[in-house]
Amino acid sequence: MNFAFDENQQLLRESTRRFLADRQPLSAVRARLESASTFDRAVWEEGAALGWTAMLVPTEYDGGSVTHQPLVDAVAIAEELGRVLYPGPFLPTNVVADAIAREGTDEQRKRFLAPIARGETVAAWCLTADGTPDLDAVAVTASGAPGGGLTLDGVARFVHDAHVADLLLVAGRTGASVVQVLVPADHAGVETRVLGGIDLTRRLCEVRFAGVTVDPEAVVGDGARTPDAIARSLRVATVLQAAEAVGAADELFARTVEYAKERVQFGRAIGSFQAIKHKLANLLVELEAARAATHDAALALADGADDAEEAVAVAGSYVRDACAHLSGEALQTHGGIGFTWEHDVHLYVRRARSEQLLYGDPAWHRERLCTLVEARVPDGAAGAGAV
Amino acid sequence: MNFAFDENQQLLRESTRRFLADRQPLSAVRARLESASTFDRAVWEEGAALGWTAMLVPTEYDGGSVTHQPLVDAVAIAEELGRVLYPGPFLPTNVVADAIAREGTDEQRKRFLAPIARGETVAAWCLTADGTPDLDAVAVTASGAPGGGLTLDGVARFVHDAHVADLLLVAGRTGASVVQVLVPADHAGVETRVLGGIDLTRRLCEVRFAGVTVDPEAVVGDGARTPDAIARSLRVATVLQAAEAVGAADELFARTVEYAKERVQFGRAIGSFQAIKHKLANLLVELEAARAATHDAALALADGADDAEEAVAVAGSYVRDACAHLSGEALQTHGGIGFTWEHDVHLYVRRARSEQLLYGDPAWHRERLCTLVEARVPDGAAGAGAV
Amino acid sequence: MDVTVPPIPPAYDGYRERVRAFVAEHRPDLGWTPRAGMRVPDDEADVEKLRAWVRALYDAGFAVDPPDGRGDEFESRILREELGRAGVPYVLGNPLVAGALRLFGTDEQRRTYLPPIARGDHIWTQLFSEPDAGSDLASLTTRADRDGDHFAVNGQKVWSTWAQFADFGYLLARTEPVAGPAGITAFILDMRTPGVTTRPLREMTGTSDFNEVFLDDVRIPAGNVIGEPGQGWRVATASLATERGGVGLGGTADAVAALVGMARRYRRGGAPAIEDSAVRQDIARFAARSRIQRALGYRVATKAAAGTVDAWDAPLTKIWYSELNLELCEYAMALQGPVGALVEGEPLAHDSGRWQDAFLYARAYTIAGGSNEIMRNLIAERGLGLPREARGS
Amino acid sequence: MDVTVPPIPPAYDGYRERVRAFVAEHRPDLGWTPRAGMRVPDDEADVEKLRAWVRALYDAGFAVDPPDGRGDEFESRILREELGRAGVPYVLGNPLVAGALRLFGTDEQRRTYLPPIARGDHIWTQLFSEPDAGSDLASLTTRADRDGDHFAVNGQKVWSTWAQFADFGYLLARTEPVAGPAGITAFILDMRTPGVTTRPLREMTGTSDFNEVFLDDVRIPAGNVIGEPGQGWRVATASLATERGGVGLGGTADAVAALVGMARRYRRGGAPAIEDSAVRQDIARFAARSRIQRALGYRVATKAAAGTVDAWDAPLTKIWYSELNLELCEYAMALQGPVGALVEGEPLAHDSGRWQDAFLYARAYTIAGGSNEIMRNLIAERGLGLPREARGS
Repeated sequence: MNFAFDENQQLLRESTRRFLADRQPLSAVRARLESASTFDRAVWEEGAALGWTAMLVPTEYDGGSVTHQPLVDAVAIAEELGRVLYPGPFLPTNVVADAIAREGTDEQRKRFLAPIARGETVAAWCLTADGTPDLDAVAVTASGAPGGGLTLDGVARFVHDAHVADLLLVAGRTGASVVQVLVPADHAGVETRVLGGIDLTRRLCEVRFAGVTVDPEAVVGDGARTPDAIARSLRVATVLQAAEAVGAADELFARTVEYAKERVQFGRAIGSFQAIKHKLANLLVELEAARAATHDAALALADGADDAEEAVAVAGSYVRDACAHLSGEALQTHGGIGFTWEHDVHLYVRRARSEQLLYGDPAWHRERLCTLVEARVPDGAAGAGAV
Repeated sequence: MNFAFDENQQLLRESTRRFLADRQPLSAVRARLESASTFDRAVWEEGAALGWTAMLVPTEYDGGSVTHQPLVDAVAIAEELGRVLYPGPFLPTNVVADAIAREGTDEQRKRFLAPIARGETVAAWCLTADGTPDLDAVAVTASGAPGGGLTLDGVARFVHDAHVADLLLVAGRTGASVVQVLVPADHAGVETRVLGGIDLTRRLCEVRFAGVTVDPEAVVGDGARTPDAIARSLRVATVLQAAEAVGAADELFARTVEYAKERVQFGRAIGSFQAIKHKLANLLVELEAARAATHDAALALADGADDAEEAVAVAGSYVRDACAHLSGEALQTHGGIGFTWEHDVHLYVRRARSEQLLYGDPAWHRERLCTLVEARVPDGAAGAGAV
Repeated sequence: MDVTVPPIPPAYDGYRERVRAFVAEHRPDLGWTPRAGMRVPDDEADVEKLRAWVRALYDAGFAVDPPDGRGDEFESRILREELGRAGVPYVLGNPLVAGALRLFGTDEQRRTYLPPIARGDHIWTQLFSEPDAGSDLASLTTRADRDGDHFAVNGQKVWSTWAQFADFGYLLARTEPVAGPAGITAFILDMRTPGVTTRPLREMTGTSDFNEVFLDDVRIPAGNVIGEPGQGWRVATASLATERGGVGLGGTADAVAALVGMARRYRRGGAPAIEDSAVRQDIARFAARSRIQRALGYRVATKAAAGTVDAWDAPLTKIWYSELNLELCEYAMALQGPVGALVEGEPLAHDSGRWQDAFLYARAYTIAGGSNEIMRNLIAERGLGLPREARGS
Repeated sequence: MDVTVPPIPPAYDGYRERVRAFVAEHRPDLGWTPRAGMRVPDDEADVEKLRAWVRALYDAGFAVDPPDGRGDEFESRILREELGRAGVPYVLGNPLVAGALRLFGTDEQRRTYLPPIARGDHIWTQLFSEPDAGSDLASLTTRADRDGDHFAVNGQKVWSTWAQFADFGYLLARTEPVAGPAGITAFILDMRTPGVTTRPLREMTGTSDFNEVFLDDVRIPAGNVIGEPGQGWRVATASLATERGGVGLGGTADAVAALVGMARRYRRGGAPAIEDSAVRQDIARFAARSRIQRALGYRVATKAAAGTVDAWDAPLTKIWYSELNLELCEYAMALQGPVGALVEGEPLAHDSGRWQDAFLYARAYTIAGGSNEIMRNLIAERGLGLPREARGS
């Protein structure tokens, strides 16, 4: 048994951490908070050289992971990105890379995967109009176009990082079913608007499609498999998002413990007050539980375990609630200073609250989890009772 | 505004408290814990002389309240009874008295109310087979008997104190509707069994009816009004039960604070540790909130306020959850000594957990509360939003 | 027991009409959007409009809290209702000092300062917290040294509400070189005195509702002491307790109603969220806490009238309100689903992002005016008589 | 990363059959119903049947934890599964001392005491807590005074598991007249030594799973010290940490499955509770916590193997399990509705009242072996390096 990052993953994590401390500390993101974009493309390309977008791409397309569990490798990176509230499109680009690698035609894999792995192509995923994972909320229609292509019309919202994307994976409705197509972000008729969000370090977008006609070759995968492919992408997104959340929570918690040791009130470090000690102890319990849940889900998904969906639903519900709660308690522990714009704690609070609601909110994941647990329990498991 | 017991209610409360300390301390109940009944009829009759069963009975039938708000008077008594985990049939007897006073014929009022008010007649209320307030669960059938009477067959369970009752108010099903009838507890065909319950200081019973035929005069009230009458009885029961719960919680909390001041560990009273201080502060918040909710409900119901049902639903959900939670935390604060049979704290824990589930569990009251709140909110109250 | 609120007699209909007409005519047109909490306009122009509005109300006899203490109960209720509906502040600055002056001020101080507060002529700020004296307010180090008939004040204050637009400050400073509460004195400070420098703070909300205030050899006349020198801790404690009690008076019933509205609009599991049992249970929990908040308010008002207030009442009320308010905001955002991540300025945000702003501001209630951790200490130590926490050395 | 549990090879089917046959033949027929937790039979006759059962298992080669430390991984798993299904204890007494002997005992002590524990020949109890030394175990006052080649022990112990039937006690007593951990020594005590009086305690469960033990001039040979004199605190801390870690190993997946079953049987809002969204959300919360418990177990096992255990690991695991267990019991009772108020012995009780018993017993986990408040101190002080709590004088 080894329920911890192995040596190569630890090296990956440490190199990512050093790189980010050098090239993308939170202070650098802060300087761009009120700009249209917080994204630094140069940093992204250097990150790609460190493997950020290669893990889920097969080696023949310039990809490659450090272990036989690429998703666990990606989690090791995502935790570090979360730690500095990294503003770039790590999550959506990897989700799209995974979708193309698993579902794409050879031609699509050849054309898109290598540029993604090399950091040249940034990808985003346009799923629904209301940001929920419910396929009924897919609001882009994909109607047949002359020559066998498809014409997209409609809108997708709450799309991570679409404003800096080169390539869009777009879910579209054709009659009763759903297809996914690849569309260049600069295609005529595609219009992207950054949404005004509570998260200041990362952007969510609205993407509108007006008469966007694509070739039949733009369709990803077999129509009948698309709902499963989307479900897979949601699982990957949920795990990477959980890993970012755990990384952010870990950093914020460490800073809060340090603050509690330094801040003196009533002639004592506030960390010597038992109410603060027990608050921090409770937060550590939440943090370690969130980390364990995230690694459990990553491992199950990476190994294709039978109960992977269950593990992901645990991460998708527990981790984000715990990290959002932790961020609020960290703020409370900081007191007035934490309430200021200049202090970083609110950036963590904002990130945690924003992410909590995407890729299925916690209630959505819990409903799914209950269904999965139910399926495992045979009738009559309650024990005897007579009333 | 006067959101507190008035002078007469305070006198009533104090006399009740003194009487109980003298005649029915918890130690006296303890001595009977493992007997078939914990009830002391002599104490009950003396309590009746202090007005325990007179408040909801009109003066012409030997009843009478100390203020113009009889239910608030009854709450003042109930808190004191809860404090010593009084094992007698205060709650069901008052509920039945209220039902007869409001719904009974003149003949019924004459025959039953005075003996109830004087403490000679103990009453219990047989509603459903599963202890829920759901009328679908009424499992006594009331079929027409020769001479216009009714014959009762079936079972009611989770009946407070039926084993010591003289008179039963029984809900029975006639076709699609429900009637309530008064049945002497010693009537042939009535069989009462004490249920083995987690609450050691008060008994719940199963009451079986086999061919129990009563006169038409035994029917209480007009058939069409019966569901409303039952709903009223549930509200009265919920408020009295909340008052008992608050009284018990108040006593347990006070004992816990005293223990925290006395118990020394690590060379200090454990109450000097901030974790214990904050735990007790949180419990005080819960206790005061529970008390406020109970008085709010009692007042609204006593005054016949438009929103009385809402106030009762608040009490029925918040108060019992809070008091059950408080009992567990009080136990935790006591540590090992609280885990022993000899210490009283488990008797409070047991009472709180048992009562939590009767007369509609907290989830039932919350569902009702949501429905009532919804009815008050006009469409469009959410504010503007565009997605 | 009685908490009956008597219905307003029909004879007052004319009064209500007059208030409505007045509001319609004088309601200021601000560049700034009023938000939840004690919030401050962005610029002087809006402040001047608000001053004119409060002055006009006062001069027309529409003072919510008349300085002579008289006033008709029904008129006062109508006025609060109608001004609440107007959605524009009608109290400017931090009125904390009014309680201090009523309890400890000289007759002259009361005459001089109370009417201009009511008329909007004077805006006040409080100068209490310091960078190293937050929860531990009694450790404040701003000095006020006696110099003839004046005091010379030096130090730095923070978390001063409205200070950027304030005419006067309610200042706590140390007049005796001893540690703790004993050497503290309360002052009235004219904010235009040389040596006073105000710097707006920007908070996590993105707005500037608080300030840092630097005091550099600021001279205050000895007559501006509130109460006696050395009595400042008592003065401040009494007025803060009033503020904490006040925190609980903001109703939350409207917020609960808004949750119902949101639950009707947003969906869960393919149907309106209001049909989801889990959402219904949650809404009921909030409805219960909201109604209990009102009942706790009745209780405290009853005890206040009877002079039987317990030491725990004000902190308990503050904890109850501030945690309920925070969780209401969090839940509202969760009910909105992904829309919950959108803020003011974004057209798709729910109700102009008011819940998101209220969420970010909510920590002002759980931290400021004594954090909830300090409130729990007060309940345990002063309310329950448990041993005091030891000071460090 | 890897937590794969390899499937048991078909070649082991024969072993499983042999175990099953053995259990069918030797499973004792007890007068007493085994319950959740470390519970003790009501009378000596059942204890003797259990001793015979454990001995028979051992002699047949079916020892779960063979004293030689060898054993086949798959056989061990099969054995635990089948013995778990048998529903009868196969570990008697409190095995805490085994860890202490392995870490600190002499070779002779290990040879003398470990095999009889495994064979059920020796039942052990722990003699740690005292009436005035609960959370503050290091303040224990039971004295062990050196007298030649013996120690004379005087004092009172409490919360001693299985002591009424124990052959040996794992005793902590003070050999030096200093306060705190320094003067404490760990001993092996033969419970049949004159001066040892055991009195079963009755707990809130109504059962007697713990005891008071009175020690009156009890003579213990000096050779029965575990480790060195004065080293007892280290010995005890090491073995308690093992126990705390162990608390987390009780799985809760079966309990979550039982909740699903109850939600199918009991009704809410006129339909099976499993169709109620609020119940589904609650069940999912428990399922998540249960699965996380397992993952935390993997983590701790990984760290233990790598020698990188943190000071917070054992207390964190104990908090997680004990609170989850308590809340599971509370929720199970709530799901049952009014039936939740019925207990063992009542025919209408759900599943013979096991949830009600488990609820009442659940505080043994949140209080005993170091209360959860003490666990939070350990996390904060030893895990996070926050300042230690001051002792009183």
